[in-house]
Amino acid sequence: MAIPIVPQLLRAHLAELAENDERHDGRARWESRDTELEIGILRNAEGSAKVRMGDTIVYAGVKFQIMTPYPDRPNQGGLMCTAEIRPVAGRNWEPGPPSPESIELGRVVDRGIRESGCIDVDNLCIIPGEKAWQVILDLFAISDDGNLFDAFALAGIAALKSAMLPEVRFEMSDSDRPLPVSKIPTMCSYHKVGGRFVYDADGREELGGDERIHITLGDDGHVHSLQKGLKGIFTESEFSEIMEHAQSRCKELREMVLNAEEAG
Amino acid sequence: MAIPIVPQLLRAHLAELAENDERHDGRARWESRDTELEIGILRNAEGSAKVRMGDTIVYAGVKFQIMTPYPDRPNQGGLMCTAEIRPVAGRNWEPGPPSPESIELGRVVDRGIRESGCIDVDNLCIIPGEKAWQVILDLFAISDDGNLFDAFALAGIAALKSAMLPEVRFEMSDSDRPLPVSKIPTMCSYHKVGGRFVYDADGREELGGDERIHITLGDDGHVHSLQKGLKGIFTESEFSEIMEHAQSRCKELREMVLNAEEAG
Amino acid sequence: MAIPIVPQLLRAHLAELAENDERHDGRARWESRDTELEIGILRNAEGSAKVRMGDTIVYAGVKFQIMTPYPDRPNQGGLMCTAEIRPVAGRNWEPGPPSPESIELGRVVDRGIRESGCIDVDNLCIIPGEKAWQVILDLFAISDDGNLFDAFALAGIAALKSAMLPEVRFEMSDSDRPLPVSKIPTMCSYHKVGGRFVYDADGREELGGDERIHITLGDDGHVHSLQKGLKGIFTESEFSEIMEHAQSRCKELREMVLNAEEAG
Amino acid sequence: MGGYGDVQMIDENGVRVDGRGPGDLRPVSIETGVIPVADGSARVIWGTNHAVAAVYGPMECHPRKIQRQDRAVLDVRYNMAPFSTPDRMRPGFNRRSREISKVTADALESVVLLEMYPRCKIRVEIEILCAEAGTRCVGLTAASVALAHAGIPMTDMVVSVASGKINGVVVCDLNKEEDNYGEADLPMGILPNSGELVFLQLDGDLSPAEFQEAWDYNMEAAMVVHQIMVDALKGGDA
Amino acid sequence: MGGYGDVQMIDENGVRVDGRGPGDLRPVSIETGVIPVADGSARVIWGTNHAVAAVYGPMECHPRKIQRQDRAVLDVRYNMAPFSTPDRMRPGFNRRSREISKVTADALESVVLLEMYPRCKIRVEIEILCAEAGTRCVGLTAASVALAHAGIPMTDMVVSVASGKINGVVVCDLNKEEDNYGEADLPMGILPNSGELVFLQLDGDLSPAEFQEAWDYNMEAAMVVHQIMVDALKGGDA
Amino acid sequence: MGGYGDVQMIDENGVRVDGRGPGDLRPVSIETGVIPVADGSARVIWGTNHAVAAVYGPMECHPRKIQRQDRAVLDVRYNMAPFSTPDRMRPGFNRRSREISKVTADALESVVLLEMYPRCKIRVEIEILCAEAGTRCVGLTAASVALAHAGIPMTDMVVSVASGKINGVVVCDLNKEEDNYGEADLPMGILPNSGELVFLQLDGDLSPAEFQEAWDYNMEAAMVVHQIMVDALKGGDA
Repeated sequence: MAIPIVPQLLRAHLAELAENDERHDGRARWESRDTELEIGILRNAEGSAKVRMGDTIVYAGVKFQIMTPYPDRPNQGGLMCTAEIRPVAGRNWEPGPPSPESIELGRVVDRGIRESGCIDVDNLCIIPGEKAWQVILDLFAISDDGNLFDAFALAGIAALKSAMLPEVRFEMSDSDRPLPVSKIPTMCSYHKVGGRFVYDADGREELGGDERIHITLGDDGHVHSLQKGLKGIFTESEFSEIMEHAQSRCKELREMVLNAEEAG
Repeated sequence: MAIPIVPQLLRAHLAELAENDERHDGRARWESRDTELEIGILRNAEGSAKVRMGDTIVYAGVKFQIMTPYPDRPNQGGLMCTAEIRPVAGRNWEPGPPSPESIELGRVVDRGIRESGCIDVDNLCIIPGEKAWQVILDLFAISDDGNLFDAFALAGIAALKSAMLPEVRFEMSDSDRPLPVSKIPTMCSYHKVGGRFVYDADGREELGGDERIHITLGDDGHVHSLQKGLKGIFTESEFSEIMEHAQSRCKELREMVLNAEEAG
Repeated sequence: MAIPIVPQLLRAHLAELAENDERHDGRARWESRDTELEIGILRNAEGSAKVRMGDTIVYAGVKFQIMTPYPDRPNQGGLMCTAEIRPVAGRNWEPGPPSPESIELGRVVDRGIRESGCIDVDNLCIIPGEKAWQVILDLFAISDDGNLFDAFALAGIAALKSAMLPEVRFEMSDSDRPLPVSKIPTMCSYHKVGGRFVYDADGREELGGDERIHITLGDDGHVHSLQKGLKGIFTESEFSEIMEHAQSRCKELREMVLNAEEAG
Repeated sequence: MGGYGDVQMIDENGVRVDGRGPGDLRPVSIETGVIPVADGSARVIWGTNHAVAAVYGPMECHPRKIQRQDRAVLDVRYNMAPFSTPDRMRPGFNRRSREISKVTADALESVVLLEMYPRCKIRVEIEILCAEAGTRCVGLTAASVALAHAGIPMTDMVVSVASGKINGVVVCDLNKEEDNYGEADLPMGILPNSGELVFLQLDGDLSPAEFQEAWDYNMEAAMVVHQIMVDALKGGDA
Repeated sequence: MGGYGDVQMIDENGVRVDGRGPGDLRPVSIETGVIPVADGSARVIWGTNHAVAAVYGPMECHPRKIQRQDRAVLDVRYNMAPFSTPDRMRPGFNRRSREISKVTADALESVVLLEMYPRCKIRVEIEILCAEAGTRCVGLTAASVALAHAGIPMTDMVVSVASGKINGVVVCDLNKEEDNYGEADLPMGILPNSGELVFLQLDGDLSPAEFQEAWDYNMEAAMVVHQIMVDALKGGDA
Repeated sequence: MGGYGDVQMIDENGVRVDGRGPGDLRPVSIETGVIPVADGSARVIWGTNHAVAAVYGPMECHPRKIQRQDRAVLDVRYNMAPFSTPDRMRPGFNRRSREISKVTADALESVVLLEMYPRCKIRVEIEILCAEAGTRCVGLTAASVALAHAGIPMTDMVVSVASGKINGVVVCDLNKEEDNYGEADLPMGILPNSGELVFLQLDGDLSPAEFQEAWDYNMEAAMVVHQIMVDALKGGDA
């Protein structure tokens, strides 16, 4: 993303708001934007989800391929996760090879899902040593107003949860079966804005803020993935505070995934 | 190709000529430049042709490779067509990855040949499901003074018509046999210059003109490929007029291919 | 490498020194900088060497892979040589795809080793037509103060000479065996500085000099590789003079390789 | 065109695999404002095709070297999302995308009044989220609506549709199966107010008479789609 | 984390495969001045990890468009030499290297006083010559020393270390085998004078209590490594 | 060099596979003006090698950052057409092409009076249409003629030829089979008026005496080719 030259005024404005414990759009410090989740909206994907968090809109699609298992893991399939932020998603996203930001985004979301062990790769074997399913999760943003990390993570796990192994198309069976997804890892991201961390920063807060911290928690509150991004220094007590919020918010997001319904 | 900043004077000059039904090099509206076709001039190609249309000079070379047929078409070989306009061909062609212009060029010529069905891909099978010939037609411009499309299309079909399957070199037989080419599709291109379409625009007319239309016709006058390129609007009656000219000119070009003789 | 705009003063200074048969660091015309060679310093490489010539420091590492022999040479393994000059090595080396300079560097060193026949590729066959060792020699500069060619060539042959075929790691045997290296080709490079050729030019002499000539000689004084680089004209008698020096200096370098000792 | 002549896709009564008659269009629905951060946007659902388009600009044009003194630069990209096709598509521009981007840009440049914004850039981004034949037409149509939604002045909107031939019968608006196994495909970009063209391609085999028939189907269909576009723009945002 | 739970890497007495106890660091040694042509440089040997870092600058920043009016640009690259791993690494930047370069830059930007050099560039190059788990920590530590050696002003140095979990036991400073087969890896970048953080990642599975334990190991280890860094900088060049 | 010592390529009477004696050159013919849109051009047919070269310029040098205040920039590209070799060549620059482009540029820069055109660019494009050993020499020779044809001032033309060794015998101007199976290849770029060199490579195995013999063959052959170049430039365009 091209770097705006003078967000100094914005920084100052956000700092002033922070002093009064306010945010520019009226939210409280730990409050999220309106968050909607739909599943099953993309016909050619074997699993799909759309997430809207304020003006941020992303899609996730799951596709399957046949792979040869790695020689040292003959009974395992694979999981691949890519994130694309194409120039459709905002004025400042440019075409070209993936930016460092979008590479980090994809890798952080990937790790959260992978490390939770929610996809049992042993379950994806078709013929040991010869054939296995490779699950491909593609994350795709069409409107970026901040916090793509959480939107991607939420859409990603919901798309996986709704995915069907295309055994009919691959002529392996006469009905498709659901992809086994045993856990629902969810991510909460915090941005330091005006000197304090807030939850679910929007585009303006990202532009005028400092470092961010991404936390992925599993069903049992275990930590599966952490990432600190951008320039900035934080203390242990700041970290404890956001971890405490993440423990409760991640549970709500998990419920949202479990209760998601197919689009009309 | 780098975009010249001020072709405005040229545009004006060409428009003035057009009003008097003239062209800058004295040709009539539907008149082509001197067109020469030679075949068999490149020793390491299995089929080759050189076309000169005024100061535009191109080569076409045919090579063969062994391919594995696609699983769903076990009895078919393949056809691949590439067009390269390297910086040797003109002051404004630059090195680097293929420009949008050269990609369009290759794809338009490819489609005309492919869609005519002139290469019977079933005839290229060697062992069903295992081995088949892949025909590779490489188009290569060394001097660009406009209308590379028609020059490439003419050289391309002539090179294919003259090509020998290299069965000796691949140790499959003790003599080579001609590549079966059942039809002779040919292309005519029209450029809007000074507000009217002309045939076989040269470099200056391309620079000072608007949209172009490429028409590929088969032996029986059927349409196999069309392409409108560049900014510009045209009417149905304009299109009918150039289609009528194409129907007669394509026949002449077909004769030229059928009568081409090997270079000394 | 980015081209410094004004090395004219440096050229003049070096020319003045040359008139008095002097060099800017006090060396004589055919004198090398202090040259140190260490082998066996990189734990994860199957063979390795570090060379220091003045302030130029390079590493060479040997790795092995299993390859399928080429159909026309079923009993042969392979040798691959790459040279990387990463931006760590100096102020003017930039990230990005390999520069023409570094491509030339890798190819010249590769040819010297390859053409000497020091690696008997027939000796690398494991199962004829199926499996063979591929030797990969990676040359890696961390500090460039001139004459990377000779530093790379010296480190390269020393790393090969010290390499062990990793038969244990590849589960082919219960002990590793040395890579058979039958000859010790060595390279001497000469740079025209102030109008005359000198041996082992440093960074300043390269910057203010003209063409360079690289000579690789084998155990018996046979010529295996030559390369003239950069703009410049030279006479037959100039060439004879440097060839005579190379014949004696290459012998000394060969001794250095034969006497190299494992790092503590 | 795939040209497998032996797949039967239309019956003796002229009924196609999806139940349409030869001259029938697939259902088309259009929404605007679907990308909140864009200056203009549209979603087109056409059969099971699903395309979105965003417009950004007019804005400053950089890098400078592509700036034009006398008009705006129109920067158009057509892209297919990796999950848009039955076999996953590898991300990244390919030759097909580049060509479609170019012909789409050529078509739109013919109607956008670029001279009104010298030295500026207008970005048009077309993303295919689900593909089922005719995506270049669906994308070009979506881009037209998005430009209008962004308030960019145009001489007319472009409506794009592709007719073709299956089992020797000329039909309107090919679907996926017809596109794969049919004998010809004729996509056109039509200005509904004048009937003029800004985009034209053809692949396959059409006699002059068949060609005229397909041309006419496209003209008729364009008028239908144009009305849906106009209604969407009147109807307010999603 | 590989997560093969059945590889035994610590015995009932808490002795690890390389003989260390749960809270023990591998041997660490540091040298400065190892790249003579650089403005600052350092070598860190950490277990059998071998990393070098060079600093060039402050210097003119080009291309111009990345220049910043109010501060220096910090250009950080992390790279693994092709012979640094048991299976040869193909040269060239990959996604992992790009991400590590970015988080390393983020960490260093938090301490380097970039405002002192407006419009300049400072290049930091990290090369891993031999890799044995924790290379991102080793590289970040080496870069800190090289920056100090180059005389670039910083608010503090960054010390980086990764603790984790093997066979259900939290241990300090994972080695290669522990990293491959263990259950969690927590690399941190610590400012030794304040105990604040500028870098944090985690992969795997840690309960809140295990997380705290690993955090504490990293804090203790950072103090030990910091002393070695200070000694190296006092000791003069290689 | 391939170095299959067991392929017999010269008989006991010194007759080579193509009937030449050890010191004989292949037939060489040269034409100018073969690329009408170029400022200078040449075609060289050498045995069955077929190369064309075009020169464009002196012209404005962009991008600016490669401009030189005191002289012209010489931009040289050597490329093989995909159909130039028995096995088709994939289009695109490869390491071999890049290296040959560089050594060709180095040779030509040694003779072209670049100082006469400060801030300009001269482009030299070499295309191999049919390859049969020695293409770098054929290309360099063609480029020299094209530069002269374009009226670019030079101190001398460059003539390039490669001799080598087959079955232990030193021979002039290797052909394809000799190049593939021979034991050494010595291409040189010679200034015919002074006998000085601007280009030199060697691959293979030559004793000092063999080396001298191959060197002398190249010198003699260069004089023959030089005359053909001069005649072509006098003879007027194709």
